[in-house]
Amino acid sequence: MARMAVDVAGIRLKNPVMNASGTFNIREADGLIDIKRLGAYIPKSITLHERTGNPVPRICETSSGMLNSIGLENKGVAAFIDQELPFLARAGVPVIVSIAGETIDEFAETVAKLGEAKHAQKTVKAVEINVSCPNIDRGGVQFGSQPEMAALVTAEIKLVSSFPIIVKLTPNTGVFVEAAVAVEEAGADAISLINTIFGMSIDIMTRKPKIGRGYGGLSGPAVKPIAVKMVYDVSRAVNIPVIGIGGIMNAGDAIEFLLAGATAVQVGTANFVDPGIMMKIISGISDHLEKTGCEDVREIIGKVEL
Amino acid sequence: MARMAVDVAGIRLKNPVMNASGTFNIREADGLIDIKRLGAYIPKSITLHERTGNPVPRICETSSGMLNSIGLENKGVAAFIDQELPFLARAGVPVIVSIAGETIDEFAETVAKLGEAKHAQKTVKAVEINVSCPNIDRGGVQFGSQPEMAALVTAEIKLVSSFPIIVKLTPNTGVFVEAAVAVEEAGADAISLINTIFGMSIDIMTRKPKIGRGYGGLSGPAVKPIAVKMVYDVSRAVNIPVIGIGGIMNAGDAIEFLLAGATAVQVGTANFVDPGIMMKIISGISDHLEKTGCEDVREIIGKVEL
Amino acid sequence: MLNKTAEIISNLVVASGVYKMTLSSRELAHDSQPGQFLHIRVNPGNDPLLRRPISVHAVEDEDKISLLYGTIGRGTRLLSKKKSGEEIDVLGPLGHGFDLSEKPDRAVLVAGGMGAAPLFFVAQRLKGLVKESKLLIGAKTKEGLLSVSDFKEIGCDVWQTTEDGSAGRRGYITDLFEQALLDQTIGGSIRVYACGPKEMMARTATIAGIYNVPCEVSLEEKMACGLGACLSCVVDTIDGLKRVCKEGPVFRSDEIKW
Amino acid sequence: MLNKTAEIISNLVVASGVYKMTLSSRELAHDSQPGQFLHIRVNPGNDPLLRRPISVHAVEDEDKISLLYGTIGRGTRLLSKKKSGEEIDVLGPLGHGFDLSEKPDRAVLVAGGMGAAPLFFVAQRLKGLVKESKLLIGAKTKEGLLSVSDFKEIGCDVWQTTEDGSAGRRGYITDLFEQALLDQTIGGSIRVYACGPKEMMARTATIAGIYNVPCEVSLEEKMACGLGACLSCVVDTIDGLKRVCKEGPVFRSDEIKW
Ligand SMILES: Cc1cc2nc3c(=O)[nH]c(=O)nc-3n(C[C@H](O)[C@H](O)[C@H](O)COP(=O)(O)OP(=O)(O)OC[C@H]3O[C@@H](n4cnc5c(N)ncnc54)[C@H](O)[C@@H]3O)c2cc1C
Ligand SMILES: Cc1cc2nc3c(=O)[nH]c(=O)nc-3n(C[C@H](O)[C@H](O)[C@H](O)COP(=O)(O)OP(=O)(O)OC[C@H]3O[C@@H](n4cnc5c(N)ncnc54)[C@H](O)[C@@H]3O)c2cc1C
Ligand SMILES: Cc1cc2nc3c(=O)[nH]c(=O)nc-3n(C[C@H](O)[C@H](O)[C@H](O)COP(=O)(O)O)c2cc1C
Ligand SMILES: Cc1cc2nc3c(=O)[nH]c(=O)nc-3n(C[C@H](O)[C@H](O)[C@H](O)COP(=O)(O)O)c2cc1C
Ligand code: FES
Ligand code: FES
Repeated sequence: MARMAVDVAGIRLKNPVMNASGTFNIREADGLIDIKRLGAYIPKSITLHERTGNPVPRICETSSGMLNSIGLENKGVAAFIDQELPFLARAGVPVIVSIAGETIDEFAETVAKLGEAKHAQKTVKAVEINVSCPNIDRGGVQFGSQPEMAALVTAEIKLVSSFPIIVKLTPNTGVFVEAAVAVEEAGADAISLINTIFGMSIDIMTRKPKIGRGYGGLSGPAVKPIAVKMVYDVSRAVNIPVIGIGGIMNAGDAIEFLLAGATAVQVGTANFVDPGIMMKIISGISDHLEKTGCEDVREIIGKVEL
Repeated sequence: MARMAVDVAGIRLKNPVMNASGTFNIREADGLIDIKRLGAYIPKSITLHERTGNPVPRICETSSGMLNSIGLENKGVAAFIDQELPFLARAGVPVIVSIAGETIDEFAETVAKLGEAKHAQKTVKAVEINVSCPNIDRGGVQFGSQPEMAALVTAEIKLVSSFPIIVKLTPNTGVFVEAAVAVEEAGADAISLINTIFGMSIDIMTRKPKIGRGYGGLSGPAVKPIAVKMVYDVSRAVNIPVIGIGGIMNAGDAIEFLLAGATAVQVGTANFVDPGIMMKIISGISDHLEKTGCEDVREIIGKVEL
Repeated sequence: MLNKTAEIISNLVVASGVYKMTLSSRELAHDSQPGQFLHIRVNPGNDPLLRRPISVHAVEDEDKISLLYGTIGRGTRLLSKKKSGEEIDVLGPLGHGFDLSEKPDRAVLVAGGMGAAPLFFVAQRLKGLVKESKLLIGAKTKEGLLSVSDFKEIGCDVWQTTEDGSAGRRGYITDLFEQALLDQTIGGSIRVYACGPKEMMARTATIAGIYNVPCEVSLEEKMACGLGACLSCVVDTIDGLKRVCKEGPVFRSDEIKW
Repeated sequence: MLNKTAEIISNLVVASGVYKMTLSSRELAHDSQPGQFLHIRVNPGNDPLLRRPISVHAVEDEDKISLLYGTIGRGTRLLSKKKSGEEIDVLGPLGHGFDLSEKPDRAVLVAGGMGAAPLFFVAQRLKGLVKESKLLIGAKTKEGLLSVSDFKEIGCDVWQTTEDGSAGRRGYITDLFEQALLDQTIGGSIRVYACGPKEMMARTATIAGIYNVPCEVSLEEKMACGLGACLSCVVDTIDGLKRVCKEGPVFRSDEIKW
């Protein structure tokens, strides 16, 4: 058996596979996967205050993809600390908490609150900063697409928290490499990408957008080539680990991201198609390493041959 | 029969459907489509000098899409004038010539040369400026993703040419709306978008990129929601007509772009799947207008109901 | 395990654009409750990508269940092309179904269009346990009145409306629903089980509220996961947002903010 | 018209991972030339998106042609699942085939792996018109030697090599090719028709060059349109870049810059 462990943002993960925020809920995963086998678990992004999210329909299908505009529905950090953390503390999987916000202060305050919580220091291994949500009016993408803003958020959070920080970047910008470099300089411990890409679908009979909010974020296999390219570019520009996300449907797709330069991967939309897929991806990577004579998954990271 | 004519960049097109540059060659279309029924025909982008393009493989398939890195293979403007223009002059379809280049001077010189050609003034109805090719080392995307550069190219070309100018924008930037506004101010007569999106695919067994050049541009139905959103955003920000491009596979897709705000559409990748598709799209739009009680295609342009 | 493959026993057209698919699965036949649904992968590729939610229509015997579905778009059309002998990948049974723990004396089933699909399973389960099952079924035209003979066969009293008057009373089924409650001459408790388009469910809820009869409605919402993870499918209730795939698809009608 | 639907008469496995599909089409049977290919849409959806190029393997009679293909990836696997009676959407015949206008006394067919597919059609057409047809066929293992009995049946003299020695001579077919040209005792003109992996074609070209015999090779390249429009499929020749789908897939071997 090849070694599967990787180090991301100072955390040792038993394998490079985790879910993408907002696409998998271990509370609902009973009997579908063995949670303890996951590299890490990332709950849906939380914010300082409760958010009710966007109007339905919140999703629609596209060719090999989907749009979503959930709008960061969540109960806020206090409820998360009360209701989720105790459960996660017992789940037996490293937890990375995803944080979103509309202002720099809000981001910082949310992370600070989390840091003060009872179980947090033990349970929460890192924080993922979602500066890339396309589905909220302020914050989100606006932060992630401006390198200076992304760096500022990162720096402020570093000031108030001892958690390793993973910054989740947006593909909705031409300056994602600059953003990656800026957040690295601001102290980020790792970078994850991509979040979803702005998209719109219109029902030609009703003339209404198929998403209640008008538009949403595109995910799924349709975006994979875009994500692989961005992961390739970013991993060559920074010295911190990169987590690859975008359209991973099977072990082969995950390996593509690793070859492109990702140290770990997150699986999103695929969980909706096959909720057991992350287990298959973990075994599939292991089988591939075996078959190609690799003893350690780290042997393939960034090994695309140009 | 509903009226299908639209005006783009001062040209009256008998219907809003044309091919996207680089994806259809009327010299090879014999017996596949009736060229005279097309709204307009756009040959593959030409440059000042001959280009041999990129190494093979130049394409690879992705989920509901494809990557290409043809690299603007073409024989140069002089050969185009000699060998293609006389043929196009007799083709019975309005011709829009797509121009690419690596420097502003090159763009301007190419358009100027075209303007001096014998058949050009009669045959060439407009020029499409491809400041968005992802497959060349200089020029291309670099121009299109910087609003000031895109505006500068546009202004320089306006100086040397009397052709109506359509500027083809890139999706590989967060500032495409700013670019659209800038080229409008610089004198563009219309805007077309999207060109392809940077993407990469890796063969996990050979570890080599599936495209000879390493990466390419993503097109096809996978990108449609991204393109519709961009067309929606741009058409609301400018007062010149917008031509929608990206993943149009059938009449419904074309109508989606019209509803989003496009005055006309271009069909690219779909021609590879069904070389007769543009004819079906023209009839399909007409049928849809009939069915929904519209007398003129212009009644639906921009009529998405938020 | 929620994730299973089931063999298709048959997949037959039963009305214009409506198919009945029978699946072999002892587990599904055993575990399914009326109102629950299966989340079905219609093909192995990436396009169409998402699963399609379809209610359990009936338990045919100890190892067979059936689905009744309309061919609306690409997914259901692909489903309708499946042949007997093929296997399909389903997740389920999912969601919270109708509450059959308290049996009324008289069950009133209110069905609009495809809404007949899950209600037949309700009628199956209530058979013999209630004094009367009345099916109120409405559709645009006669062809849209689904499974009527099946409901009759298991002893339901069937009242029908069509919008064009081609069968039953002309009008909406909710008019008949009000009348059914008004007319009530026999005594005993009543419960209402409803499934149909959202506006019809809202109207049904209002009427049930006026007459103060307990009423449950099955709702539809666009779904990605079907498992409660993605928060696509929310509906606003008096207790805040709930997930149609998890807390629903069946809700108490007075719980929903219509 | 290049765009047609053709009915599948049969689609049978003929070797491990290799299928023969017979299509009903008078037009294709009439128009196809050896070396030409069909561009096949393997399914109606968007994934897989592009067509797949497959050579015409044989004209079976005046209204039937056949294809011989290996299941390499998703597209050809989908193709292999098609059943007789189904229709498929094909573009073709496309491209420039082998030049059979000048008949040699002795035809030498050099096939590597799936390269046997188009060469059988060449042998069919040359049958009776040349004094001798020799098939030199090489593969990794015995199982990879395709259609050998078919070639024999139409009178070809078959020489075989396998890399593992499981049938014929151990080694590469190009070794045998050189020997075949060296050994030539009978006189008369020779022409070489070759199809196989690129390195093998290069080697074949070199040998043909040394012995100064006219040689044509069929090349493969990733294709989008198949019609000469997209410039995906270029190969470098002494006259500049040419399109495999249009000026090829068959080229004079001395034309290619190997
Ligand atoms: C809990 C539940 C139970 C259902 N039970 C049945 C049933 O028993 N019989 C039946 O005929 N239909 C039922 N439906 C509706 C059925 O899910 C849709 O008709 C089906 O998803 C349409 O898919 P399509 O690909 O044919 O249509 P498309 O319009 O091409 O689908 C596009 C997308 O929209 C979604 N969608 C479209 N219509 C609906 C809808 N009405 N509800 C939810 N999602 C939709 C699809 O799932 C898909 O993601 C049920 C829906 C839900 C939520
Ligand atoms: C002119 C021509 C004639 C051919 N004739 C035959 C034949 O008679 N029998 C046969 O078995 N094969 C033939 N091939 C090869 C055949 O096209 C590929 O095996 C097939 O496209 C693989 O598709 P896939 O989806 O199974 O594989 P995948 O690897 O999943 O395909 C991915 C993409 O790569 C392309 N591709 C993969 N391999 C090749 C290849 N070798 N050549 C060109 N494109 C490729 C596919 O078309 C597709 O676009 C021919 C190729 C060409 C160019
Ligand atoms: C329904 C849905 C909800 C999502 N919610 C979040 C979220 O709360 N926070 C976040 O950082 N990303 C969120 N995302 C983005 C995913 O985490 C991921 O970045 C994206 O979907 C691309 O990966 P995929 O193609 O594998 O889905 C969401 C995506 C989907 C589809
Ligand atoms: C093979 C190929 C070649 C292309 N060549 C050109 C080109 O020469 N000039 C140009 O402006 N766009 C070129 N494009 C981009 C298309 O014109 C179009 O903008 C893009 O493909 C998106 O549309 P689609 O999804 O309908 O293909 C090319 C696209 C493809 C797939
Ligand atoms: S469909 Fe995902 S939560 Fe209901
Ligand atoms: S495949 Fe398009 S030119 Fe050959």
